[in-house]
Amino acid sequence: MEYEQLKLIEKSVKIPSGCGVAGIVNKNANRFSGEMIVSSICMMKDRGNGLGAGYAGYGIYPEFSDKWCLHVMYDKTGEKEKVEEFLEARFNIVEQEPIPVRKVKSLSFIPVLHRYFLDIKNKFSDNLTSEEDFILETVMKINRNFDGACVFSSGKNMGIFKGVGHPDEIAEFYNIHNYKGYTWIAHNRFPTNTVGWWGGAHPFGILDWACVHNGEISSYGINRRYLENAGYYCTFYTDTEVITYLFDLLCRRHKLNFEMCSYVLASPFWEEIERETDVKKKKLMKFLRIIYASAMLNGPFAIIVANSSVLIGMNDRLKLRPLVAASKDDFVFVASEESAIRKICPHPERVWMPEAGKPIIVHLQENKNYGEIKKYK
Amino acid sequence: MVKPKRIIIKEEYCIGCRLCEIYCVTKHSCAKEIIKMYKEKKIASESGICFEEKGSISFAIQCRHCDDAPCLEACITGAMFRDKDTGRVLHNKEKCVGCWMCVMVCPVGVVKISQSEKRVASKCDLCIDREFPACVENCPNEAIYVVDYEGKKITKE
Amino acid sequence: METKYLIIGNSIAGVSCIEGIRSIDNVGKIVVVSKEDIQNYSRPLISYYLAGKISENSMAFRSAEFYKENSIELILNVTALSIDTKNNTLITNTGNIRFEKLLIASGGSPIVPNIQGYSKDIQGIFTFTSFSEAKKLKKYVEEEKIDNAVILGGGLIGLKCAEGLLEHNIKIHMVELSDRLLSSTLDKDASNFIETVLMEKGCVVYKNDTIENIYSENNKISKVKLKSGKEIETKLLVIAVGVKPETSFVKDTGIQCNRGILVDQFMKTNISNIFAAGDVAEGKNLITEKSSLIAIWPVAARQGKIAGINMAGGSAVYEGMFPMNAVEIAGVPVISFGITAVDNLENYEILKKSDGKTYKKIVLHNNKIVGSIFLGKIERSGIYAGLIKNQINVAEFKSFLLEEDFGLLILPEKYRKHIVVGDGIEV
Amino acid sequence: MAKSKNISDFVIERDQNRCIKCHACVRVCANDVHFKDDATSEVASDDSKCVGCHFCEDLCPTGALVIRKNPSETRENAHWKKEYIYRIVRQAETGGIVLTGMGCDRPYKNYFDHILLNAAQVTNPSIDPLREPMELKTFIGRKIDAVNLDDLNWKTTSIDEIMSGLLELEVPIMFSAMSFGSISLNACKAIAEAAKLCGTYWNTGEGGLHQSLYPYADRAIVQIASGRFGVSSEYLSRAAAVEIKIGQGAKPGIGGHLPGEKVSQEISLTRMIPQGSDAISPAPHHDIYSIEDLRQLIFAIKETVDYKKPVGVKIAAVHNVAPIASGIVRAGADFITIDGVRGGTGAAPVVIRDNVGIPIEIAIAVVDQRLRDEGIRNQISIVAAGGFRTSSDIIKAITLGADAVYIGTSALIALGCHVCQKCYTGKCNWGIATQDPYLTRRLNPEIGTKRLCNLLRAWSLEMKEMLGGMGINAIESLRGNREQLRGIDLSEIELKILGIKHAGESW
Repeated sequence: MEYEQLKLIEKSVKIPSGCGVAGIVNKNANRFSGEMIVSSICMMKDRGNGLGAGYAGYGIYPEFSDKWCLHVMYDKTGEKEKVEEFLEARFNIVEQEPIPVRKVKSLSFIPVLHRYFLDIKNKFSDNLTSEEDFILETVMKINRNFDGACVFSSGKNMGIFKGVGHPDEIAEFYNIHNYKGYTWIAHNRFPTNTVGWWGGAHPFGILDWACVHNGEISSYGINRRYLENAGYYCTFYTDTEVITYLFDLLCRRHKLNFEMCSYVLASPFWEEIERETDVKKKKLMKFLRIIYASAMLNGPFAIIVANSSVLIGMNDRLKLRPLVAASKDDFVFVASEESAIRKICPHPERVWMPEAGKPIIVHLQENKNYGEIKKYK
Repeated sequence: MVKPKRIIIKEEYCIGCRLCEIYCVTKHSCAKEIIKMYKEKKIASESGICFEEKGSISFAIQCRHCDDAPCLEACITGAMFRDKDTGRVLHNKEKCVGCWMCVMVCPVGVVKISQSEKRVASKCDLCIDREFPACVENCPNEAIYVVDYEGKKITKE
Repeated sequence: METKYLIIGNSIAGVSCIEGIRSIDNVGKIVVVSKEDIQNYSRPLISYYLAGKISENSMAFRSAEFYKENSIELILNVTALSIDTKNNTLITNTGNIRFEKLLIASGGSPIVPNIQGYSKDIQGIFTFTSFSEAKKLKKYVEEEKIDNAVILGGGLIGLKCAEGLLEHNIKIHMVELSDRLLSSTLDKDASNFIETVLMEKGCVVYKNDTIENIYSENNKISKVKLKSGKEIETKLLVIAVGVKPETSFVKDTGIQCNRGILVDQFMKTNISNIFAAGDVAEGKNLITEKSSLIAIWPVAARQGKIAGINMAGGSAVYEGMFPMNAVEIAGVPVISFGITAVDNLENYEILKKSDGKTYKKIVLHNNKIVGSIFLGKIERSGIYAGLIKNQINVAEFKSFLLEEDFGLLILPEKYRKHIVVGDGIEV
Repeated sequence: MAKSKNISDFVIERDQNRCIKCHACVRVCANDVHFKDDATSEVASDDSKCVGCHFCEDLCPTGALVIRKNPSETRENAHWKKEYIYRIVRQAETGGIVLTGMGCDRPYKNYFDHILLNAAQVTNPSIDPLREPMELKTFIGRKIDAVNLDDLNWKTTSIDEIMSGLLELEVPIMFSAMSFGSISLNACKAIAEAAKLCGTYWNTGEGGLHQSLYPYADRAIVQIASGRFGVSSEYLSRAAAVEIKIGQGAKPGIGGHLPGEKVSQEISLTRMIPQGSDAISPAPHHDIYSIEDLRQLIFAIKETVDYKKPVGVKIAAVHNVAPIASGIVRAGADFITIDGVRGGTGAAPVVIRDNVGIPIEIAIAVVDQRLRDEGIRNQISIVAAGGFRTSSDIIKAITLGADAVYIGTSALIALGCHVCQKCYTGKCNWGIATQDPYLTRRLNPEIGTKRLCNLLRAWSLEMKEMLGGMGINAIESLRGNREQLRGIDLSEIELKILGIKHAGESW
């Protein structure tokens, strides 16, 4: 069937499906305008109900690339001064400014959106085991202890821009097209579990990680309690949150490479493990599944997770949500629907569908210290 | 020759309830229903089972349908014969004259003297017309069960 | 005439031999010769026939199909005269038959003692071993409306004949040489039971006596005079003193005989392709460990089968049997095994129990059962046959042997398990 | 002593026109309830001896028997119920402790009946267990919180060491501790064989391991109780795991009590105690008076089994079960067994069985939460025991935070038990809680094994259906996932303790 006809059919049939996710990465870390991701996600407008959309871009703050950048939103009761006081005690605030936004009539309940570029004060940084844990602890403190305030992005040279609205409205609101980044992910939300709240939109970020998710995590209850055990507290009332924190826990803290990460989050079935012929791999799969039992993500999901050096796309163990990938030159695209990819790359060299539980892992050429670099599959 | 099924007895599981006898007599009676048969004394036949009990050991034994059956050799009328299609040792009540040669030679002692009007020999026919003998089917503890000739247990499933 | 297998005698020994041969070779030609004129009948049933309990056409113990299925060539009214062992030929009254394998199962013939005044053609004197004799006797009794009869011999045949005649309400005078009826199988107490039962039926028994001479008028018996001097008017005398193996045609053929034809454990005579079985053969007696003549149906059946198997090239061993008897006389069932009456008591042990209607006796020899009698209550007596056959040491459960509910549960566990769990067992 | 004024619990109704006087009931009743008149072969029964075990009713070929509760009533009195009155009558006549068997039968609230499960719809499809694999495989034993790099590069063998110390269960259900002595050898054999066939484990209880059960030792969890019955180094090395019994749900704080009549020759051999003597295991272990003593015993056992088998500790669910559990984990135990108030017993004073201990549902919730608060939950496994009646009870227990459950009474019921609570008499007509050969032969282990395997199979099928309904296809994602539970007609404090929301609250 010709591509054009395909597009016509799609328009006519209203398929109420869950959220839409999209992601683009340039393997040589060449930065490109956010416009591309916006038009890609907007292609899947019907996958959302206008109660949430958002973008995450990497490499968008070249001038502050070594600074920690916090995006914070305050609602009416937000204690902005107290938070800033708290930050001043811990950081040298190199730069702070409201996030540049534009007036968009259709948006409402717009919170105060501010961003801070920080260096950790040396009295803290001297005896720190890892900067990341300090930032993590700071973000958790703000989100839990300061009413009306919530840090929704906390990485270096990256940022998350999200809110309640359609993807085009949010893109226009945050002037996404002005930013240039080598990796972009986007989300168009159809929330069922929580009411449209600016903080509840995707992507969810902690430190360098950003994650967009279509689906539902039926193992949320145990994942959340497992994460609390390790110091991550869920405050955004959406199940996606646990995915981001799990990636940080497994990859950064426990130093699992991404393939091992998939053995934990989308563990292969016991039958599959039994059939595995490579003895070491078999033992590892079984061991990881036993040790990280409570980290397993159950329920249908399609996720795209990124950090400064990798883009990952993954489905649940039964692939109950669509996810398709394509590549052209040094670009790799991942999305819920092929239409979103074809919108921005009409003739990709290769299009494929990842198997259930088997992740697509795209590493940027630059060597980043996140986990052991594995050859791109 | 066709090899017969056999009843295997596990004396360690016989609980001494003697239901096997009751169901055997009922099955071979004309009434075919326990209460009617026992109530109206229409006990047309004795059971093919000899029940034995001593202390906490008991078991019910019936004709073994031996390969080399001594009763077949001792029978002077041909009343005791081996059934071609099932390989069982069967007894033809009409031909039997009651000479008791079979009672004399049966090493298991399970050939009885029938209490019915015609005093002839009487023994278990392994419920020729049923898949499972009545005694096996109604033993509450599977103390008796049926095996095929190779000794493989035959069960309902 | 030529045949691969030749069988002399068409009773249980001959028939079992056919079954034995056919279990190995169902092609080889089998010829059976019989001096009688009926296709198949069971000899012990002649007393039931005499008593009118069964008719002529239910005398057979194998049907006509049996002979057809096994493709048997049965030649009746043939009397064997002699055997030419060098040329493997049987000489008979109707011609000669060459054979490769021969079975002699000619059975036994009645013993007729020479009594003064006896002659073959006197009317009213019968022996009682074959169906033809039984038919003649029954016809004679009905036609002559006999009301009293004398039976010489208180053994099994005499008693069974007496029981048959009693059905025609004939007054019986039984003359027995020894001191008791059924002397070969029962002891004093048991035969007293039988005697009292027979007397109640109007039967008179003369023990330690015999017939000295026979008187006849116009060639029909009229009176007999006993040794004790007693004289009995009668028109019917049945001679039932015993049976001797029919070995007349075997004389000077080189086949070794004692009272019967001697056979080894494969039922072979001293001539390799000639076998013998049944009442004519002398096989091993398990109890006496010697070879002896046991003229009973089960022995003939087993010997015939084993002979047949070996004749057809199979290999079967006759481990030996022992005398056993089951009979019901005037409603009283009696079963006896092995040695029942023991004269010298030194190494035998006797267990006895009796109440009014039943009598039970076990004879033990160094803790093994060598004989027993069950009178009145005979159920489960076969278990004792098993104990004798397997020569089980009964020391531990000797006290239970006479118990009313004696059963398998009292036997040593290994033997019981073999019977209860294991497959069948042959005696 | 005047005639007992106790009235019988049951009355036997015999339908005369059904009774064929075959005397089967007379022959089989171990309590001599039925008797026959030799002359007329009429059959009658003595109600006072009947314990309501229904064996005769089940066996009667014509269904002539009906066992009914004794209808004679005391005056209506919400406080002085009939059973309290007649318990005092009995104690006034005997002056002794009233013993009983089985689990607490008081009408305390059963929290499993007040917890509802979730189901996934629309946004999250339920998974069809007939099409997709539903995984119940569970691992019991000590684990580590995070895998370290040397493990990943196979420099160390810690992966193998940890894996070898785990019990692998095909279904998260094990057979609870019922010693050879309180139950018959045939019952043990049926349970052991079923455990082996269904890929799970059975607990020997404090009665030691009988020789004929050695073939099932690789599937046995052997118990070390205060009586140390049958404990030897061989006993430990043969088994798959070791469980130190500190307490039992039916009788927290007191020891085990096997009446002398039940101590046969076989039992005295297995337990290494004189035949016929009462087997009393003392209340406290006489070498465990503090948590440090327990730690020493745990490591003594670990040394004996060369750290290759999980060593667990069984405690009764009592008020401070959470801090005790935390202490036990820190004392080196690889799994904790918590036995709730409804847990069964072969013999225990009725006042203790009915009044001491807390429900297992609450115990699981508080222990799981406490261990999570202290960050040590993932190091060990929690096995819950005591009164599981259905597969939904088990699913709820696992969702509250248990790794696996022990079933005892329900296994016995599968073997034929009718919960007549008279196990201590040793006259169990079903051949389970008895050593009398006349009775034990009534439990054919081959039938027993088949029935137990059927029960486990049925329950695992039901559990897979419930899991699929929640959109979960692996038990790991259900364990501790209290979001899937909602309370119904529970107070605020009960919800808080159970850590679940009330029905109607969404995420």
